[in-house]
Amino acid sequence: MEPKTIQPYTQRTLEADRPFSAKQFFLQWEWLLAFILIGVIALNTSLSPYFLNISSLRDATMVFLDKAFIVFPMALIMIMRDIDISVGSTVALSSVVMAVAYNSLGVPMGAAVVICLIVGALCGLMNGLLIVKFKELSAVIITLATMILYRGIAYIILEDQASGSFPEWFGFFGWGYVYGIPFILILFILAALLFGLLLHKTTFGRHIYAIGHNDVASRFSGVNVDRTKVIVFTLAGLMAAVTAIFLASRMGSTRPNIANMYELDVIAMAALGGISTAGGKGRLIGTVIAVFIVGYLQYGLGLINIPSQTLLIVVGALLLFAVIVPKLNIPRFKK
Amino acid sequence: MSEYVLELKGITKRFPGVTALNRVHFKLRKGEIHALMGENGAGKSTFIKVITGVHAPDEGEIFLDGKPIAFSNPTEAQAAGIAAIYQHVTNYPDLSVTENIFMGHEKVHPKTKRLLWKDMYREAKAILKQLGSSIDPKREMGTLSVAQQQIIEIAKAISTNARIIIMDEPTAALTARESEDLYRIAESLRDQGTSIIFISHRFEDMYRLASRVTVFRDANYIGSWDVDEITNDQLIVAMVGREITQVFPHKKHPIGEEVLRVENLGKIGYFADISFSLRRGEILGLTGLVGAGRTEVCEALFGITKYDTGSVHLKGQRLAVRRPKDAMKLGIGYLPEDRQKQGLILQWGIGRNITLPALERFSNKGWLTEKNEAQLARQLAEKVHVKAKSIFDLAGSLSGGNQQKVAVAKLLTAGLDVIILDEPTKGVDIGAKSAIYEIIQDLAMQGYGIIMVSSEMPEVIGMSDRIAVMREGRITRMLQKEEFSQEAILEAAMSEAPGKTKAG
Amino acid sequence: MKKYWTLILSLVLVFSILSACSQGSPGGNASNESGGDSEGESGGSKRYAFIFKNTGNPYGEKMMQGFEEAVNELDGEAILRAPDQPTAEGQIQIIEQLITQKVDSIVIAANDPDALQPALTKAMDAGIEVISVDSAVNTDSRVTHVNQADPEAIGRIQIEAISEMVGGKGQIAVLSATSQATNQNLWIEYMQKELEKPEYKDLELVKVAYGDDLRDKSVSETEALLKTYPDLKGIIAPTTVGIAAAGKVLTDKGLGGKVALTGLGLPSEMASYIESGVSPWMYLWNPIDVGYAAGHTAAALVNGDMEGKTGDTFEAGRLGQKEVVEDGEGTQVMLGEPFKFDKENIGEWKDVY
Amino acid sequence: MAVHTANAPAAESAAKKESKLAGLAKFRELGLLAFILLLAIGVQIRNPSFLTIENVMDMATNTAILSILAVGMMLVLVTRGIDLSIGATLALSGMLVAQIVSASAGFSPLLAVITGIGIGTVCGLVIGGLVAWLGVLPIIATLAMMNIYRGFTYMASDGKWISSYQMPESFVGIATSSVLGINTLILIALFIYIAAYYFIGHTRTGRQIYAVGSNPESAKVTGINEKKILILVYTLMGGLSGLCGVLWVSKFASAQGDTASGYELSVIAACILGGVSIAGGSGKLSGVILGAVLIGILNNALPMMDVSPFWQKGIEGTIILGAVLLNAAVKRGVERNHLLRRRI
Repeated sequence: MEPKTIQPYTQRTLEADRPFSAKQFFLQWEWLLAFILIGVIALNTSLSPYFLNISSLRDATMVFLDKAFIVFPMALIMIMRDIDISVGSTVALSSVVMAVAYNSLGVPMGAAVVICLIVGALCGLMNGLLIVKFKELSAVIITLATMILYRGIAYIILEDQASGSFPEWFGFFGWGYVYGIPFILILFILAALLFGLLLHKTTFGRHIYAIGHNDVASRFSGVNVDRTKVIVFTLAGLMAAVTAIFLASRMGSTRPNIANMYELDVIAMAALGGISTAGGKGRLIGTVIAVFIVGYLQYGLGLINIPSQTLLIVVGALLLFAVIVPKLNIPRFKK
Repeated sequence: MSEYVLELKGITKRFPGVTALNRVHFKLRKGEIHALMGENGAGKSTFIKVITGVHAPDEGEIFLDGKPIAFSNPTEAQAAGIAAIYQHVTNYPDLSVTENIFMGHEKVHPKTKRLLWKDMYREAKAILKQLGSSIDPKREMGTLSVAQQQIIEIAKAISTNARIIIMDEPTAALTARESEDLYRIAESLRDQGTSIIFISHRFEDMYRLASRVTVFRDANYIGSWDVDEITNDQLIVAMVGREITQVFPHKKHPIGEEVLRVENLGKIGYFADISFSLRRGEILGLTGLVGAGRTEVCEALFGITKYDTGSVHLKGQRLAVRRPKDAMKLGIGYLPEDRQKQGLILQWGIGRNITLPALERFSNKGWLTEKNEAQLARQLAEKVHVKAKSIFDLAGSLSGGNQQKVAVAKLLTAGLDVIILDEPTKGVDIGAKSAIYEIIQDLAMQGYGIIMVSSEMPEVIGMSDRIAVMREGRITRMLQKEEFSQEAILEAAMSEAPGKTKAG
Repeated sequence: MKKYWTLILSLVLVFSILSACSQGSPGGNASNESGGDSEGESGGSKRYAFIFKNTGNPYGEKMMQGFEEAVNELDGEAILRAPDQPTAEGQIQIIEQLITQKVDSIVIAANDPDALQPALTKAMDAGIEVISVDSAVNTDSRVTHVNQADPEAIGRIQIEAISEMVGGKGQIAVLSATSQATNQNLWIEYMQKELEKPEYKDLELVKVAYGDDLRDKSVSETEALLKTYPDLKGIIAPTTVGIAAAGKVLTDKGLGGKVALTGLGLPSEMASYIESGVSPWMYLWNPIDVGYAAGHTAAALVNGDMEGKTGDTFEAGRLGQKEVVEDGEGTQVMLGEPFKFDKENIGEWKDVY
Repeated sequence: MAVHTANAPAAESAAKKESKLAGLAKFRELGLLAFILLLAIGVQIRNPSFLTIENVMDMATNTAILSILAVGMMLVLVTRGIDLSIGATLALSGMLVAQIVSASAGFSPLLAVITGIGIGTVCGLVIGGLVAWLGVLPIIATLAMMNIYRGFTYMASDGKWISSYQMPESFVGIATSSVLGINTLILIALFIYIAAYYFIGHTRTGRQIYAVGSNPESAKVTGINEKKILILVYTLMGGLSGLCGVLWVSKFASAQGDTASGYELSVIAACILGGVSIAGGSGKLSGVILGAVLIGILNNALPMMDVSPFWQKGIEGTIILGAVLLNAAVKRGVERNHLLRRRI
């Protein structure tokens, strides 16, 4: 073949600054969530005279924030198109080990708390390693098995006993205030900031999104998919242990059957927050708002003493509402 | 009775925002192989979907045997004797060969509607035999090779007693020999009176098979010709709309010191005894039939999979690559074959795609610095001449050629020494092809050592400095520039490999 | 088309939320007729809350019914709550909500004796009178406990019953609820103590099985008992689900009369098995009376009629005068011996609870 | 993944050799069966009353409901979905039917079963609609509906249980009667297996379920109505849950609001043990039944072996995890052997 003409390149420049679009900005999913939150607060205020005051709003957070810590790593996991249904069992196992370490082995409480965190992280690590080593099995299968296993171990350790009588200061986690702000709220905000930065401002977070959209392409692009997954699952275990500490502190004791079905609540909150289980989508701020929506809704309806079966229906309907609204094309909310 | 079995008049199909077909025409005679050509995005795929009833046209009429007809779903088209063989994703990997063949037109008991498995197995076996294949009809589809799957697709079309078979790039994933089998099958079908619409990017397919050719461009009908009355150049003009030939830029790239040496690389069941070296500024063509193990060698070099024996040396140092990240850190980059699945994150903008492999570079201890990132992404995108409005345009919205450019740009972020390009122009239209060749030459000039895997003979010959030919997991021949010829490559790709042993 | 469906569906959802809310309030706020403003803390109506273990439990519903009856007699307002799962976590949430509402008293049937301590202490610090009922909380978390029956008596009476049924001789087994159920564990403890007495030396307790208060598990545990111990003469099931499941298994296997069954169960659940003789008789207290007594105890504390100390007495409506007695380090109000249900009286009780 | 598509040899000569290997796919069911037999022998040694006709019948009766649900769940999983709402659907249907029969004693058992199936079908239809028409992800849709159905059940029950004395003999008889010495529940389960076997293997629609799960894209091109199939599997799942609701209430002669809470996990575990892929497309009836049987045996054997109740969950988890991992490892070994045989 005889070379004839070489097509000259058409020189072009590309935009590198994203133009600010008010329309796009205000059509974000998180705004809708924020409106729902305002709606929930307004509804609660109109229903109960006890709802809208600082101490009520403040103390409510102590009620619902314990499991919210797991929502963050769960969001990361769901963005990676995985799921972890063993977190509830991890909460139980890590708290049981902590209590046994303190009560039966004579470990000082401070060290027992550290042990709790380590056990949680180890549970998560094991999930992560199994998922990475056995890629042909999905995370659902593996965490379903470890869910039964972890709780089983908790039962073996503590049998039918409750273990408690923690030192006085341990109660501070679940019940304490710092300058009038619940300690749990402070830690929650801190965790939200940390996870928000991790997800949105670091290379690690960018990798998580990349894996969620296309794990093969991520691997070919030099993203260490396995390591990222293991770390995120370990984080989930670690945060489950944090929840375990708060829960044990609030109850002053622990038992193998605590935190039953927490995983479903956590997944529901993450989904409401705009994290799609189809992977790659969602922002952390959405999950934070979702935590408060669900929490305040339950708390507020509790203040007018709605039966818990009604609450079940309300939460289920809210979850459906949240996933159906974006499918309506009329206001195009970007999830 | 009309002269044509199938005739489409003034077909228009609009999707939100785009007109995919604009008043196009098409006529198909009985017992004719009719090539349909056009660049990517010309509307060929939509056209097929209109014929097979997946899409309903917004305007226009379809005549079958001279009678107007309207299909509302693929089943109706099938019943009318129209079958389509798609390029990919049309089979069911978990189901048996027989089921794949009969899906949608299963044989059922006339009264109870029970599936008649025995009849289906028997017929499947018969059809496969007719196609010269001995595949077990009970085998799971997912365990077959691409070429075998292609044969199953054809068997499927035959089983529907189709009078009109549409083949969408059937040879794209096939080797020359496998393509030859396919031609044979197509010709025998034609001789039995079946009409075939044949879509392909390869000119050789068209000249070899078709008697007529129709060209679409930018959703418009350009024209139809008898194959022997139109020249290659005329056809290209018709397709591209401007004069262009497939050209290989001949820039002089100085060849420097050795940068990569591979010794006796082997992986059980895939390849063995792979040895070669690569110099800076050199383009090493790696060719052979599909399935010869080329991609597997490259993936092992890049750390996607592990090799069992042998060693790799980069710049004199022995490498221990466990994952792609290591390879990139050390200086080996890889442009994967399937850019949609392996190369790019289609839901992301151009910029983010480009910076993904080297995020650490413009992050500060793990913290992203988005301004720097955007600037660098823009520079690189411009360097490879991506046609887009901004770096925030989604990768999925780009044409094949531009997607490939973005994928190449990804390799430029890391400080690489060796770049492996796996089928860099696959599924890319002619206009973009030459641009990609230009980029490859530029890279060689900058001193990268380049391994280019390709099945297209002219491309390998035109671009490479040396050519390694693989056959069944081994390098059978290393051709120097002066030895380049299609015959030599074919011979090396098909001949018995020397010193063949049983591995493992 | 699709859009319309979506629209209709979301409308349905919104309505279901709204209807759920509106339906919920009357169900939860039992008596709205009295007291008027719910804000009226001083004077006016007092507000008494009752937290049961979980929702949808007829035993709890009856207790709540009795509680409400007592509160209405006293012109108070009854708040009836229960978490959807029988967990301490769920009860803590409800306690927090009740503290925020500044109720005057909380009566709780606890899912865990210790886990509620921090929450209940907070409630007491907020000036709320905390009383446990049915399943006690530890003595630090309550003012007093309303006990349906003396656990020692429950243990003793069941051993007496089974001994009589099997003729004082043979293997017996216990089918309990969950392994953590404090009530059951306490009763089983007393049963074992009772068995040490010489008159029961021929009775052998071979196993304590746990059916977790789940139907399917209780059934398979009963079946396992029957097969592992072919000579089994009697089963004591001190839990509603367990005794009913055991009754069902014995009926289906035609072992009525061969393996005796007794324990604690709801008359409604057990009616058919008592009538058929599979379980000659069994015991339970009247949950309505338990709830009723709890209501009056709460009112007595709130109104300052007593302090919940040992020896205090108060008027408990139709139950007459009740006395606070010692219970370990704490105090309790005792209702009396459990009531015996047999063929004669089951017919009149099965429709009551 | 790239490796998988590329590892099949181009040469057709290899086809014969591989087809023998394809026969090893049965290995899974055989392995599961071998494991069940070993377990049974082990238990038998500890407790001789394990393998008596009576106990085997009891086990079969107790596993019947689980296995019926597992069949439905398999179809859902094959389409790449999941259904977490079945426990709630079961409870709702059981509660409503129990209320109906307790209110009108003349209600025939057959009618009761049909009513239960009807209620379940409606519940399943709603989920199918959400998944197919609105594109809600199955895990979210069923999670939400689980809450809603459970709430409905509590509301319908008004805190009351329906007890055995309120149920007519004929209704309780559904689950306790027997034909030729075999319990009706077992017969119903057998009927469901046979119907499912025929439906899955010998009807178009049955195969289309697998087609949709195996490759949704090409199913569309082939003209398979994907939405119809999705609605169908969730409706079938709902119908089976409804049926099981009636059977459950009849078997235990009691309807509670919290019936079968968390039961979905056991059902999913049975499917996973039976080798159903969560990624869709594959799953065998024989495997699922064996999976359900294994879970049934575990539930029966652990109490009979006098294993501490506190160890039961741990053992169950270990066995599930072990079985799943072992299966994956065996598959890998087979693949590797296969590679070793290839000539290069």
